[in-house]
Amino acid sequence: TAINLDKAVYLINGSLGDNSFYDSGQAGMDILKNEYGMDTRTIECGFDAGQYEPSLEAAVHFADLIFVISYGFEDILAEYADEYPEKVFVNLDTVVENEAKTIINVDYIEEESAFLAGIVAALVTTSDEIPNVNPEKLIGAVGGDTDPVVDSFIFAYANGAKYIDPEIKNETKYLGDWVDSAKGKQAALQLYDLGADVVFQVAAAAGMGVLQASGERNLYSIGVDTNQNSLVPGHVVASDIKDIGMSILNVYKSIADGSYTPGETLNYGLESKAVDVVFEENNDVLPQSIIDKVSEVRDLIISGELEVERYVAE
Amino acid sequence: MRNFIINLAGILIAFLLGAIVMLFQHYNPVETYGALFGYSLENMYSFMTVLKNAVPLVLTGLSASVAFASGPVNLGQPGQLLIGALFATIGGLYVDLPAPLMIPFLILLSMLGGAIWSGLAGLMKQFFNMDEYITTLMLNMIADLLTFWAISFPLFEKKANHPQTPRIFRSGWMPKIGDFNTSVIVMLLAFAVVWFIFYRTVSGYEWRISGKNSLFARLGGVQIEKNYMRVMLLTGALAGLSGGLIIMAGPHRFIKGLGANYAWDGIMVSMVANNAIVGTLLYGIFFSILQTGSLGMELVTQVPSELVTVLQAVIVLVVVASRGYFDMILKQILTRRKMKERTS
Amino acid sequence: MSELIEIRNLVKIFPPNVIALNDVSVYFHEGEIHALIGENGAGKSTLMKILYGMQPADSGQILINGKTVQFANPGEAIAARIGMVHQEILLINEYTVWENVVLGMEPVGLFHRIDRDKARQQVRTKIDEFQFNLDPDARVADLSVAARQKVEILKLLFRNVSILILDEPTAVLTPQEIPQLFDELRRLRDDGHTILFISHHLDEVIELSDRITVLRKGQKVATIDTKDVTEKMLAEMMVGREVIFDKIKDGIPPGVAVLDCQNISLRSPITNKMLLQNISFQVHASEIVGIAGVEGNGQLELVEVMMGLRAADQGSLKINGSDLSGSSILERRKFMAFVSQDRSRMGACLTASIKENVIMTHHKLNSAFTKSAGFILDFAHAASFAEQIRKTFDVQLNSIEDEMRSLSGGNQQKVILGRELSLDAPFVLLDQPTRGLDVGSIEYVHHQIIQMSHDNRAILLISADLEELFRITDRILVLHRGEIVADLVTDDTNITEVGYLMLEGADHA
Amino acid sequence: MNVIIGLINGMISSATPLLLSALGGSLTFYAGIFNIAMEGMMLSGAFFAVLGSYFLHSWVAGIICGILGALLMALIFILFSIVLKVDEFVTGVGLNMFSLGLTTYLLRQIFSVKGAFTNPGIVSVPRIHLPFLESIPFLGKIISGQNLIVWLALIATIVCNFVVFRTQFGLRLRAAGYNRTCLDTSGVSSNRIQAISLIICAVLCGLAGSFLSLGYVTLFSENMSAGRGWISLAAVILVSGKPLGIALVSLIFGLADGLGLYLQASLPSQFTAMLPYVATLIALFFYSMKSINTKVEI
Ligand SMILES: Nc1ncnc2c1ncn2[C@@H]1O[C@H](COP(=O)(O)OP(=O)(O)OP(=O)(O)O)[C@@H](O)[C@H]1O
Ligand SMILES: Nc1ncnc2c1ncn2[C@@H]1O[C@H](COP(=O)(O)OP(=O)(O)OP(=O)(O)O)[C@@H](O)[C@H]1O
Ligand SMILES: [Mg+2]
Ligand SMILES: [Mg+2]
Repeated sequence: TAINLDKAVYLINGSLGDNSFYDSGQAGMDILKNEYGMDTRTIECGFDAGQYEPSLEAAVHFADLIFVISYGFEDILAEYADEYPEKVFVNLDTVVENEAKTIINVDYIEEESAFLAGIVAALVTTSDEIPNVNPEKLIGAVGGDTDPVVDSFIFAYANGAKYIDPEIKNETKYLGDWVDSAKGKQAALQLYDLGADVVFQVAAAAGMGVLQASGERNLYSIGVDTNQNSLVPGHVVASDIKDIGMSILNVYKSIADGSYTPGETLNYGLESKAVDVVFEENNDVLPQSIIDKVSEVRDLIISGELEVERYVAE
Repeated sequence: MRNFIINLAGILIAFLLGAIVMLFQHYNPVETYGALFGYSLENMYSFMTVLKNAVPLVLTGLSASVAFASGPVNLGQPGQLLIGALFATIGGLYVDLPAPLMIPFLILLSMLGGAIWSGLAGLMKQFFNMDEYITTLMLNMIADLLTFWAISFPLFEKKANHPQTPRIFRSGWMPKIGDFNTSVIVMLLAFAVVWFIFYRTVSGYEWRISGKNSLFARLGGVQIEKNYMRVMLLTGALAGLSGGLIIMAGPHRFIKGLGANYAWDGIMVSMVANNAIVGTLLYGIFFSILQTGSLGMELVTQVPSELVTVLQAVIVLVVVASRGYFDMILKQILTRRKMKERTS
Repeated sequence: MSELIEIRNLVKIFPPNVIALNDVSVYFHEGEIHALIGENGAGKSTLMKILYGMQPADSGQILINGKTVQFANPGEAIAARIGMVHQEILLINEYTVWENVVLGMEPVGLFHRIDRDKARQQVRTKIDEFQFNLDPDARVADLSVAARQKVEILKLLFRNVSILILDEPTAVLTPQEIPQLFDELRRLRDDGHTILFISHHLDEVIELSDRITVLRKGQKVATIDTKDVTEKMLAEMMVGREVIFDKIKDGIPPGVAVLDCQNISLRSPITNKMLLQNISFQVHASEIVGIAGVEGNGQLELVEVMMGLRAADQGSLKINGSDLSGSSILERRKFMAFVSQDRSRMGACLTASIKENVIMTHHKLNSAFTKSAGFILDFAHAASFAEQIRKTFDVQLNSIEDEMRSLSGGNQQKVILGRELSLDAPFVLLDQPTRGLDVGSIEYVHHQIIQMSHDNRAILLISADLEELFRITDRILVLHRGEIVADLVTDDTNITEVGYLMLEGADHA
Repeated sequence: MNVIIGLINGMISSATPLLLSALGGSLTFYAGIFNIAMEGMMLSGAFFAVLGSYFLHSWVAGIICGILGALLMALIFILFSIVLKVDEFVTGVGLNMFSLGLTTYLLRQIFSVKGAFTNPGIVSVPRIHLPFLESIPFLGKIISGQNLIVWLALIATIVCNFVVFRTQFGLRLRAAGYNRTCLDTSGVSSNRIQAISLIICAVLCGLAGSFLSLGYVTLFSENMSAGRGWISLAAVILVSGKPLGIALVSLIFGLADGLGLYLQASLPSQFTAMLPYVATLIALFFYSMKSINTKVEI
C-alpha cells in the first residue's frame, strides 16, 4: 500500500524546549520540511493525559506518517495503530507492539554512549595532565528526576568509569526538576565540593546550571543529548548525544524507498551513530590519549567484544 | 440573563484583543479562531473530547468555588487531585471487583484521598490555627513529590521507560459509549449534588452566609468550625474525584505529569466564574473548548501553543475586568435614566 | 456674614433606585455652626461626602467664595481647607496619636525619614493650643471613643482647615463629654472656623448651632435660624408628623428572675488587665434593665461573654435555671435573642438577601424552616416568614430577594429586630439597638422594646444614650472599668447621677 | 570544611532571589495588596535581563532591562487591579500565566529556541572579590566572591526596613494596608501608594529575576522562576511582612534547599526535596502557635 509522504506529524508526550531529546527530533522534522518539502506538524501534549488521545486522533487525520514519543501512552498508541493499519507509526525510544505488528520502533541503546561518557569521566578524574584535577577517585552526575531513562544513563556512566578503574565512585544528585537551572548549579557545586572533578548532567534545561558550575569552579562537565561542548568553553569536555533527528531521517528514507518492514524494532546503539560521545568544539581540553582510549572502547563495543550492560528498571 | 450577556461581551473583547495580537504576528485571526472552534466543536468526537477534558476542570473548579464562597481559601486542589488519583490507582491495582461495584469503589476511594489531603490542612487550621492558604500550597508541593515517589518506586511498572504504574484492572475503567466517556456523567452528577447542597440545604446556606460574614453566622448559631471542616473535606473530595476520574477515564494508570495544570486551571475557572456554581460548569466547558481547540490552531494555522497560554491569560483578565466595567456602565445608564425621570 | 459655601441644585443617584439628593441647594456662612438634620437615609452624609470630594455628584454645583469647585478627592478638599470627621471613625488603630495626626503631612528629614521629634512637637503644640488633653504617643487602639474623636478633629486642625464637617460626632460620646466637645467647637467657631455638623440629637442641635438645615428623603425641607425653632418643630419637620419624647416605660411589676449572672470575670490574655470583674446581676420577666457606661468599660466584653463568643475566666450565666456558662452559641440562642450595635458585622449579612438574613438562627431552632429531618431549607416558609416580618415591622423594601445592604440602616435594624423578636426567647440582649437611627426609627424601636416587656420577656439594654435608658428602663446598672458600680431604680435616680457614676465609678460617688 | 562553606554559599544564593522578591511582596503586603504576581514579575525580569545583556553586551543594561520587564507586569497589575478594580488574586493568576506565555513566546520569536537560551554572549553580573577579606579563614570564602546582586539584596533588606518603619512613605504605605479610606481622607491617594508599592515590588522582582538569569547562572529557561514567587509569598505571610524576618526565613529556606540535596544519600530524593516545604509548615506551626496564645476572640 502506498502511503502519502506529503505530510508528517511529530507527536510528543511532553513539550519542546528540552534542548535535547524532543528538540533533537524536531531538528529531524525541520529537515523533512525544509529539504524534502514535506508539510510537517508537531503536537506537544505537555504531559497532559487528556491531550494525548485527541492529539493522536488529530494526527491520523492529518497525515499518514506519524512519529511519536509515547512514554506513558503506549496503550493508546497500540490501539490507534491497530485501528489504522495503513498508516505508519514510528515510535521513538521505547518499544510498543500492537496486535497487527505495524508499529516501527526505534530503541536507543543509550547505555552504550553513557558508558563512554563514564570512561571520559574516569580518565579525567584520574588524569594528572588536566589542570585542577584532584587525586580523589570520585565523579558525579546530576539527574533531573528519578526516571528510568535518567537512571539508565547514570547506571551505564558509573559502569563505564568502573571499567577504567573499579575504585572510582559516582555520586548522583537528583533535582526533581527539569527547568530550574539554579538548582542544577547548586547540585553540581555540591558534587565539586565533595571532591568530584567531573559531573555528567542528565537534566535537560536544568542541566545548563551544571555546565556553568563547572566553568565557575574551573572543573569539568559532560553534556547530554546534543553537543553542548561549546556552551561553557573549555569546561564541557564531551557530550553524550542522542540524535533522534537522524533516526527520523533514516526511517523516513527507508519508508520512501520501500525498504522498511512494518513492526520492526530498530536498535540504535553506537554503531548507528544515533548515540555517541562527541568531543568536537570542546576547546581541546582533553589530551589525545583520552580521546584515543574512548575510540578504542567504542570500537570494542561496536564489534561486540565488549558488551555494555543494559539497565532494567525495577 | 444580564450576567450571561456581560460575560459574553467580556469574552468577545478578549478574543478581539487576541485577534489584534495575531494580526501583529501575521496570523489570520478568522482562520485561527475558525480552527480553534472547528477543532473543538465541529464533530461528535471533538465535542466529546471537550466534555471529557472538561471533567477535571469543572470538578476542581467546583472545589475552588465552594471553598472560596464558603470562606476557606483552599488552594490545594492540585495536591488533592494527585492524592485522589493515587488512591484510585492503588485501589484499581490491588482490588478487582465487578465493574458495577468497582467504579463506585474507585470513585469513593479517590474522593477519600482528596478529602484526607484537604482534611490535613483543615486539621492544621483547627488545632494549630495554621493558615490553610499556605498549608494547602505546601501540601500541593508535597503531594507532587509523594506521588512521584510512589510511581517511581513502590508502584512502578517494571521495565517501563517512564515513571508510571501498571494499568488498573479493566473493571475500573470508565465505560465509553461511542466516543462519550461516562466520566462526564459523574461530573454532571457531582455538579448537581454540589448545586443542591450549596443552594438548597441547611449546610449550604450556612456555608454561603459564613463565607460572606462569618461573625454573623457564628452569632446566629452556625458552628463555624464544623462547617469549615466539612467544606474542606467536601472540596478536597471534589478535587480528589477529578484525579480519580482522570485515571479511570484516561490512561488508566498513574503516569508522570498526570493532571498537568488542570487544578490550577480549575481555580482560574472558579475565579472567572466569580465562584458561582453554574458559572463554574459553563466556564469549565468553555476553557476546555479553548484548550482542546488550541490543538486545531496549531495544526491548521500553526499558531504556536504559547500564544494560547497568552490568550487564556488575556481572557481571564479581560472577562473579569469587563464584568466590573459593564456593571459601572450599567450604573451610569441607570443614573442617567433616573435623572430624566426626576426632571420630567 | 458672607456666603462661604454655596451648594446649588445637587443631585446624587445611587442606582438602581435611590435618589439620595434631589436638587438640594443650601449655603453656609463663614464662621457659623450649621447643623444638618434629617431621618436616616435623608442624604446628610451623602451631601457632606460630595462636598468633601469623596463622591462625585451627578449634577449641580458647589461654589466656595463664589468660585465653582469640584474636588476629585479629599486631598483637594483639604487643600481648599475643608476637613471632615466621618460617621464611622477613620483612624489607624495600630498607629499612635501623632502618627495618625501627621499622616499625609509628615515633617521629614533626610531620605524622607520622618522627623519624629518635630512631628511629636507639632502635634503637642496643637493639642495644647486647643486644650485637647491627649497623649501624642498613645496608641489609638487603646483610646476611648471620645479621645479618638478628638484625634480626628485634631487631625483636621493640624491641616489648618477652616471648614470642619462633623458627621454625627456626638453619637459615641457620653453626656459628660458632649459639653466639652461643644465648648471646643464653639471656640473653633469663635476663631473663625466654619462648622457643619450632623446630628440626630435635636437638643444638641438647638444648643450648639446657629442655623439648621433639615433634609427629608433627599430634599431640603428648610434652612432656619436656630433661635426660631423648638425641638418639637424640628422633629416634625424631619419626619413630617408629631413625635413625643416622654418616659414610656410603665411600671408593670417584674416577674420571676429570668437571667442570672453570677461573678463573671474576664482577664485580658494580652495585657493581663481585668476586663470584667465579678459581674453579678439578675433580670426578671417583664423587666427592662439598662446598662449604662462609657464605651470601652466592658460592654463589648460582657456581650461577648454572654453570647459565648468568648469564655469567661469564672462565673456563671443562667437563664430560667439552665446553666449556659459552658454552652455553645446555638444552645444559648434557644434562650437569648440578640440585637447588636454593629449591624454590618454582627447583626446581618449585608451581601445576602433579606430572606436569607431573617431565617438565620430560626433555621436551627424551628423545624418549620427545614424539611427532610433538618437537612433541606424550606424556602417557601422562609419567604412567607420574611413577608410577615416586613408587614409586622413595617419594613420599607422592594423585594425580600434584594440584598440586605440595599436597605437603609433603620430598615436593616427593623429586619434584625423582627428576626430576633420572632425567636420567642425569654431573654433579650439589646446592644445599642438605636445607634445611628433617626428619631422616627428610635421611637419605633422603643415601642417594640416595651412591647417585648409586655410579653413577659426579660430585657437587658446596653446603651450609651442616657435619655434612652431613662425613657424605657426599670433599673439601670452602671458599668465602670469592668465592674458594676451601681444598681439603681430608674425612677429613683437622675441623669446627672448616672453620668457621674459612669465617669468616676462608685468610689467617688 | 569545603562542604560547609559550600552549604552556606548555596544557602545565600538560594536565598537571594527569594529575599528580593519577598521584600517586594512585603511592600505590597503592607500596602494591603494580595499580590501573588511576584512569580510572573520575576520570570519576566529574568527573561528581559538576558535579552538586555545579550543584545547590549552589558550586565548593567541587562539588569535595567530585567527591571523594565518586571515593571511591564506591574503596570498591567496596576491597570487591572487598581484602575479597573479586578480582584487582586485573579489579576495575579492571570498575570503569572501571561508572563509564562509571553516569555516562552518571545524566547521562540527572538532567540528561535524553545526551553532554554544560553550563549557566551550573555554578560553575567560580576562577583565582588574583596582581596583583603578573602584571607580570613572560613569567613573570607563566604564574604568574598559573592555576586553583586547578593549585596544588593542585603542593602535592599536594610533599606526596606528603614523605608517601611521610618519614612514618610512607609507610614503612608502601612496606612494603605491598615485602612485605606483613612489614608484617602487624610489627603493621600491610597491608589497611588499601592501603585508605587507595586512598582518597587517590580523593581525588586526584576532584580531577583536578573539574579536568576544573569547572576547565579547565565541563561534563560522557560519557567525558570520555578515557584520561587509562591515561596516568597509564603515567607511574607509567615512573618507578616517584616523585612528582617523575611531575610531570616529566606535563609532558612535556602538552607533547606541545599540540605535537601545533601541528604539524598540517605533518603529518596523526593523526600529530601520536600524539606523546604516541610520547613515552611513547621515555621508556620510555631508562628501560629505563638499567635494562638495571644489570640483574642473576634
Ligand atoms: N457598597 C454599597 N453598595 C450598595 N449600597 C450601599 C453600599 N454602601 C452603602 N450603601 C447604602 O447605604 C445605606 C447605608 O448607609 P449608611 O451606612 O450611611 O446608613 P444610614 O444612612 O445611616 O442608614 P439609616 O439612615 O437607615 O440609619 C444603605 O441604604 C445602602 O443602600
Ligand atoms: N454608596 C452608596 N450606594 C448606594 N446607596 C447609597 C450609598 N450611600 C448612601 N446611599 C443611599 O443614599 C441615601 C442617603 O444616604 P445618606 O448616608 O446620605 O443618609 P444620611 O442622611 O447620612 O443617613 P444617616 O443619618 O443614617 O447617616 C440612603 O438611602 C442610602 O441608602
Ligand atoms: Mg533505551
Ligand atoms: Mg449618615
